[in-house]
Amino acid sequence: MAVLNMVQALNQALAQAMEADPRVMVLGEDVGRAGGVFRVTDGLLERFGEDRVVDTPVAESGIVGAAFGLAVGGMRPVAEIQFMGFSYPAFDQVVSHVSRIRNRSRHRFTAPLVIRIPYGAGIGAAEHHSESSEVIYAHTPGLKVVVPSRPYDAKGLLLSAIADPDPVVFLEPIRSYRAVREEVPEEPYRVPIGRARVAREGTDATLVAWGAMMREALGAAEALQAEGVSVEVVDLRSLVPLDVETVVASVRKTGRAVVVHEAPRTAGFAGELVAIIQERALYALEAPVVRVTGWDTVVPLKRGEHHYLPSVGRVVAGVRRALAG
Amino acid sequence: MAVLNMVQALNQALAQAMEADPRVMVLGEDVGRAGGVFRVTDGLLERFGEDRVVDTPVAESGIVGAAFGLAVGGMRPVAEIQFMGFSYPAFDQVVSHVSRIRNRSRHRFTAPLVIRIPYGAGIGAAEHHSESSEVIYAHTPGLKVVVPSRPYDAKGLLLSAIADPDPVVFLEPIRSYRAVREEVPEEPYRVPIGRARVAREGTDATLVAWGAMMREALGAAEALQAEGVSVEVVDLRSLVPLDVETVVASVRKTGRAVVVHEAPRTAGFAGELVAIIQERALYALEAPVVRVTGWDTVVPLKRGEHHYLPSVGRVVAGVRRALAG
Amino acid sequence: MEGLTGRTAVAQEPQQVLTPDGELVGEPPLDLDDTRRLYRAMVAARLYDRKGSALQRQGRLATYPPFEGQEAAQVGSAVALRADDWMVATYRDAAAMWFHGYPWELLLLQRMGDERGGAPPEGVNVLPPSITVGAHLLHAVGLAWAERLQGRDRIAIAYFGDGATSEGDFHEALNFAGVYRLPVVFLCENNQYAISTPRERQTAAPSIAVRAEGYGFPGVLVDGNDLFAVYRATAEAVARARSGGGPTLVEALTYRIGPHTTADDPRRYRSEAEVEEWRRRDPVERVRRYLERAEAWDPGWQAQVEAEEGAAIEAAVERAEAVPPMEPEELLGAMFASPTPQLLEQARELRAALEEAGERP
Amino acid sequence: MEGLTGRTAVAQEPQQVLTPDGELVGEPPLDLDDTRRLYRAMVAARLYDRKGSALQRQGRLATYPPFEGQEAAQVGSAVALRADDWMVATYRDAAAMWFHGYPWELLLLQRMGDERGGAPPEGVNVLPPSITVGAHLLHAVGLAWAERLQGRDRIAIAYFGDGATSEGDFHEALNFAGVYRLPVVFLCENNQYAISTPRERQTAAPSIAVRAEGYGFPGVLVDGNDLFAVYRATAEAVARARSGGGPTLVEALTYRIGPHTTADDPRRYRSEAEVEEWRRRDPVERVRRYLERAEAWDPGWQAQVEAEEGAAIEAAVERAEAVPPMEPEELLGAMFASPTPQLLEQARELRAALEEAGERP
Ligand SMILES: Cc1ncc(C[n+]2csc(CCOP(=O)(O)OP(=O)(O)O)c2C)c(N)n1
Ligand SMILES: Cc1ncc(C[n+]2csc(CCOP(=O)(O)OP(=O)(O)O)c2C)c(N)n1
Ligand SMILES: [Mg+2]
Ligand SMILES: [Mg+2]
Repeated sequence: MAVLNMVQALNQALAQAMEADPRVMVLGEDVGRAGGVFRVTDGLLERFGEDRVVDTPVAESGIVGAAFGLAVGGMRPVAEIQFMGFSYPAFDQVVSHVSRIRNRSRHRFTAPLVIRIPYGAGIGAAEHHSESSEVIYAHTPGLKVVVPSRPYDAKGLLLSAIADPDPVVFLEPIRSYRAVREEVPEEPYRVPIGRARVAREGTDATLVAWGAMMREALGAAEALQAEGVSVEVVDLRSLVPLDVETVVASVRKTGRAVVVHEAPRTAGFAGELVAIIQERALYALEAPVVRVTGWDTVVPLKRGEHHYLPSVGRVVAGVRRALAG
Repeated sequence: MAVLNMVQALNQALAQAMEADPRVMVLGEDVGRAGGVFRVTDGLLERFGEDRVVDTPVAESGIVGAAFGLAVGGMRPVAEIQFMGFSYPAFDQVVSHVSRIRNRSRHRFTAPLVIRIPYGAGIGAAEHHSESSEVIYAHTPGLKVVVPSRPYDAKGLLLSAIADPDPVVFLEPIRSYRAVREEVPEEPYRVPIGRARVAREGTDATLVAWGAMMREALGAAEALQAEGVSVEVVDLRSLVPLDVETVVASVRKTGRAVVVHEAPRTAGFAGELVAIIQERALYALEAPVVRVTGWDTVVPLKRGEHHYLPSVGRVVAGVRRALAG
Repeated sequence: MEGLTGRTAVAQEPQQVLTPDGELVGEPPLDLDDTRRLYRAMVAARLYDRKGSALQRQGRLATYPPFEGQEAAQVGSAVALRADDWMVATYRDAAAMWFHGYPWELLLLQRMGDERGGAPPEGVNVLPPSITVGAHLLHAVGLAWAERLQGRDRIAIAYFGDGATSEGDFHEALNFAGVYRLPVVFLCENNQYAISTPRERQTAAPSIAVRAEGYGFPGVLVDGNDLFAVYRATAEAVARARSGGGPTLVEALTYRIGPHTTADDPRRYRSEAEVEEWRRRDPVERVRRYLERAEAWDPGWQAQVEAEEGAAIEAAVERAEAVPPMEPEELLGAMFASPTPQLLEQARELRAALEEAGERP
Repeated sequence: MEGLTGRTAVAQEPQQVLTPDGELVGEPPLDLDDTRRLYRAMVAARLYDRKGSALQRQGRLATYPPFEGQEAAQVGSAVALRADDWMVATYRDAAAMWFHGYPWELLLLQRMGDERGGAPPEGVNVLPPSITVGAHLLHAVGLAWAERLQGRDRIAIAYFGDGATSEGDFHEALNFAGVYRLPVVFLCENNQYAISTPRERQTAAPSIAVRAEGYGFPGVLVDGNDLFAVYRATAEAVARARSGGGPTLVEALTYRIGPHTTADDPRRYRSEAEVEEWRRRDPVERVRRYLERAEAWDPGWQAQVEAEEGAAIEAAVERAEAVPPMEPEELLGAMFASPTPQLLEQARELRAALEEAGERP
């Protein structure tokens, strides 16, 4: 089996989807000739031509609005937004139309499109290049929201997203693009949307994370193992639909939970998880659910970024707090 | 003292702020000649002239982006977005610039502006006219988010918002615009941003709500009183900064909490409240915190709207669930 | 001076074929039979429009956005389409949508507050009316693009008002259409107002049509109350689109005779005299005069048309009002192809709440 | 045909005063002293630009967006401003910003990843560089408006690229400026690419300048590598703005010689031959030749300018690198005038985490 990083796995998924279905197309800023600023669409233009791999003007609302029309009209567009910080100009199209046309037309019209958005901090980038605003999509009814943390899931989830009859916001952790390499089957396969994954089993506490923060979660679990603390780590993979069973089952078992995300704390997605955990498993909880998150600030630039992002140390401290109760 | 509804109280606050400070101005779609579609800016054009009461083109990003420049340049603009469903085209300006210029420039430039947004369901309106997406603003670092539920607070909070050195998203519950009338002092006064209000004291359970949902919360408390259940009702008034103390003190006292909002449940602001309550008062909780919210759907049109909005009955049922544990 | 862009070479006088008095000042692009058919459609549309306002006053519709005065702009352009072309239009475009196959009944049902009005019959390629201003132009762009990519020759038309031209999405849509030379027609019904805001405060541009050059395709300015002029310009634009010639921006100068919606009071922002002046340019009466001159109209036929179309509208109202409300599961059941676990649970919660409240489940 | 908008009456040849060989083809708008001053500024800018790329290669800057080739467009326009005018520009406009008073040191500090680089000295009315494409045009609109409302005669200038003209905010900004006749200059540095996307795939419009008519104000197309042409057009636009004549759109045709940023590989989307052709139109060399012809340039002076400006830039680098990192409280302390309780608590949490990790607090 080939050993791929996430960029390669995503690229393979796109190529296979385009190979299998002539309705699948890719559009966005610099996705063609340049192959995408992260090279996720590298080689697709040469292989599938200008009709199906489209460099667009710099206009995010245009990209998503046109992709919406393409999808309603029978295509299966995969739109790329260059960085999450540039997804906001398209927010109206996503919230007011992409997510709603099925409901508005009672299934008569549908918008099966994928919006790929690189997200997250940790590469010392300029402002607007480090956002993690998944919650604004997760809160929007009618969208599925998916976040792979490793190459295998990236490929399988992207193939599921493209095949999905409904719009999927597909968040790609920039920091994980090339950080991890693993075996990825050559043939197409799907990882189901809406299923979390127990990335590491444990008995003393549950860590819930997704995307780039999985590295810190697993790192913390590893560090705590050395101290004899056994931490279960759940990789959500999908925020919507949320796999409540897997999360709750784990917390029922361990009695303690820590949620990690790099987004700002206030009204971040951790709140949803805490709410659900205590709704379903309050009496199993031996301590408050701990949130280890970014601060309520803009992501600092390079010199201060490490002060913002949850580190292995902060996650370890969070688990200790959960253990102490 | 004059008895005013919320529209009148807001109108009075605007007029007084403009009277007191020549930098205060109003801009938005139909705020001038028409006096606003809800008449909140009625009479201001006649009184303060075209320079300070500006009818704009239909362009929400333009309104907020220009208001941002006006604020940085020394004015105190109060921008109106006609309905919350039309705030999304301006989302990028709000999230990427309005909320951030202070941080980006380390206090060198600031954007003291107010964005007034009528929000919420319950009037049987067309699609996009019933939104309650406060959480996307609450999650955005650098914004204050305020939601009055009654005329007195509306006036005092708006005067605070206009005087605030930072940007304030000012949410006005459409359903409450003319529903309640109460005594409102003629002279200018301020209700501090960041302070909740115990709207009704009680001992058996705490209901947390804001904006239009205060009616259901108070209605439920009243209904339960008849059955001998004593419910404390907290009107948040500000989502950011959140008055954690008032909420937690109440829950510590009652041991049971119900959060009500009309926004969809998933990743709604209730999650934040639940997270904070269990962080601070887990051991005081005698039952899971209950969420009574809108569903994860678009707000239905008139015929189905009553199935969506939390009703007094649903809030009562929520409190009963909290009491049953 | 070299390099300085100046006024366009072409005068900004709107194209006209039929004067307000019903006199021809150009070649009629339609024969008498077709003209009678379109006249009948405009009469029907006006009956519907009046019905809409009446129903609203009786509390049977939520709000209603009248289009009186814009019948020629809508019918004259819609008739230039092929039956399977895409139409993406606004809350004020009931006449165009109906003419293109969207039943009165469903337009009414949606206005009554029932989402099922948003589902036109299979084969009717009309999206539910756009409530947001501006965004839907991009949808027409994408639809036109999808058709071309799938090797079909359907085109797409977007209807929008003068206010919509100020939204960023207007710009992005026209720019995409120009870059990809898409088969799309942008039909601006410039009815002089966006709610209370008059056209001259919407933009300092001499016209909306002139903007087309900034996107690399033609713009046309027409008398929007002139059925023939609207038809001719739209037909040319449709033909250009269908033959691979790319997009066109058509600006139809017209006027909204009624209020913005039934909730609006236009006396706050315009004079009765102005409205009167536009009434004299009425698009329906104009065609009636033309037909009368050509001896293709008489009061008997008028009465028959009104009776038949009125009855059809009455029947549509009855059918729409007879639609029973949705059950909770159906109401919550159209966010996804199959509901998420969260939505299933919420539907159960709603059902339980209704049962608890003693409502019939 | 009447009503059909056609091509503009005016040819789309860019205004030029100085040929690539440094020969005058028009009246020079600046005297030799001023020209030497601006030449010196362009030389300084180029040194800074080279330094930026070099620092990035050494890992001392995050990424760096070179502006080589655009020095005349930036300096030639910035010099047309009054010292207190507002400037709102992009990541690629360091030369314009510096010329208008934003110190090299702070531009570098921000690029090193320190927010304190975003705070120009009091009195320098330049916003920190815009990283988002397009949004900042509206900020210039608002600033210009604020000045007029406060009875001052400052104007605002917005710098942006060809790519930015496709964003909805471009449209909304120009439309607002037209409607309110605001004292603002829109300066488009059309450098032929938006990252990999060439100008002709950005829009089908014959030029960017032509769009001005769609907003009711003048547009000008100039050779952006011609210091004199850029200066003359901008000075006219500034004068128009300051005297109440409203906005102007200036399109400066130029070229980005380097990559989009140091992370970009331009060979993927353009040929070396194309770059070479533009090198021959180099804006700095052009002025050098002109000065040399006028006997106002010699190698000794060149060496002196390079030495002095180079030293100033080196000193700026040193000062920027010497800035100690922010303490947690300061880092988290600029979201509001006074931090919320949540932020105070989070700063304490961060401080505790650092102490626990054994880092010096
Ligand atoms: C994005 C958005 N902003 C604001 C509104 C509120 N609104 C509804 S109709 C309207 C005016 C539209 O004017 P125009 O485009 O000229 O169409 P008309 O109503 O005149 O047909 C406005 C501002 C909206 N529906 N959508
Ligand atoms: C809103 C937004 N979308 C996308 C980007 C990513 N991006 C950065 S620069 C750029 C190209 C801009 O091109 P242009 O306006 O011509 O300026 P240039 O870089 O050529 O100076 C893009 C797409 C961004 N920064 N902001
Ligand atoms: Mg209009
Ligand atoms: Mg460029």
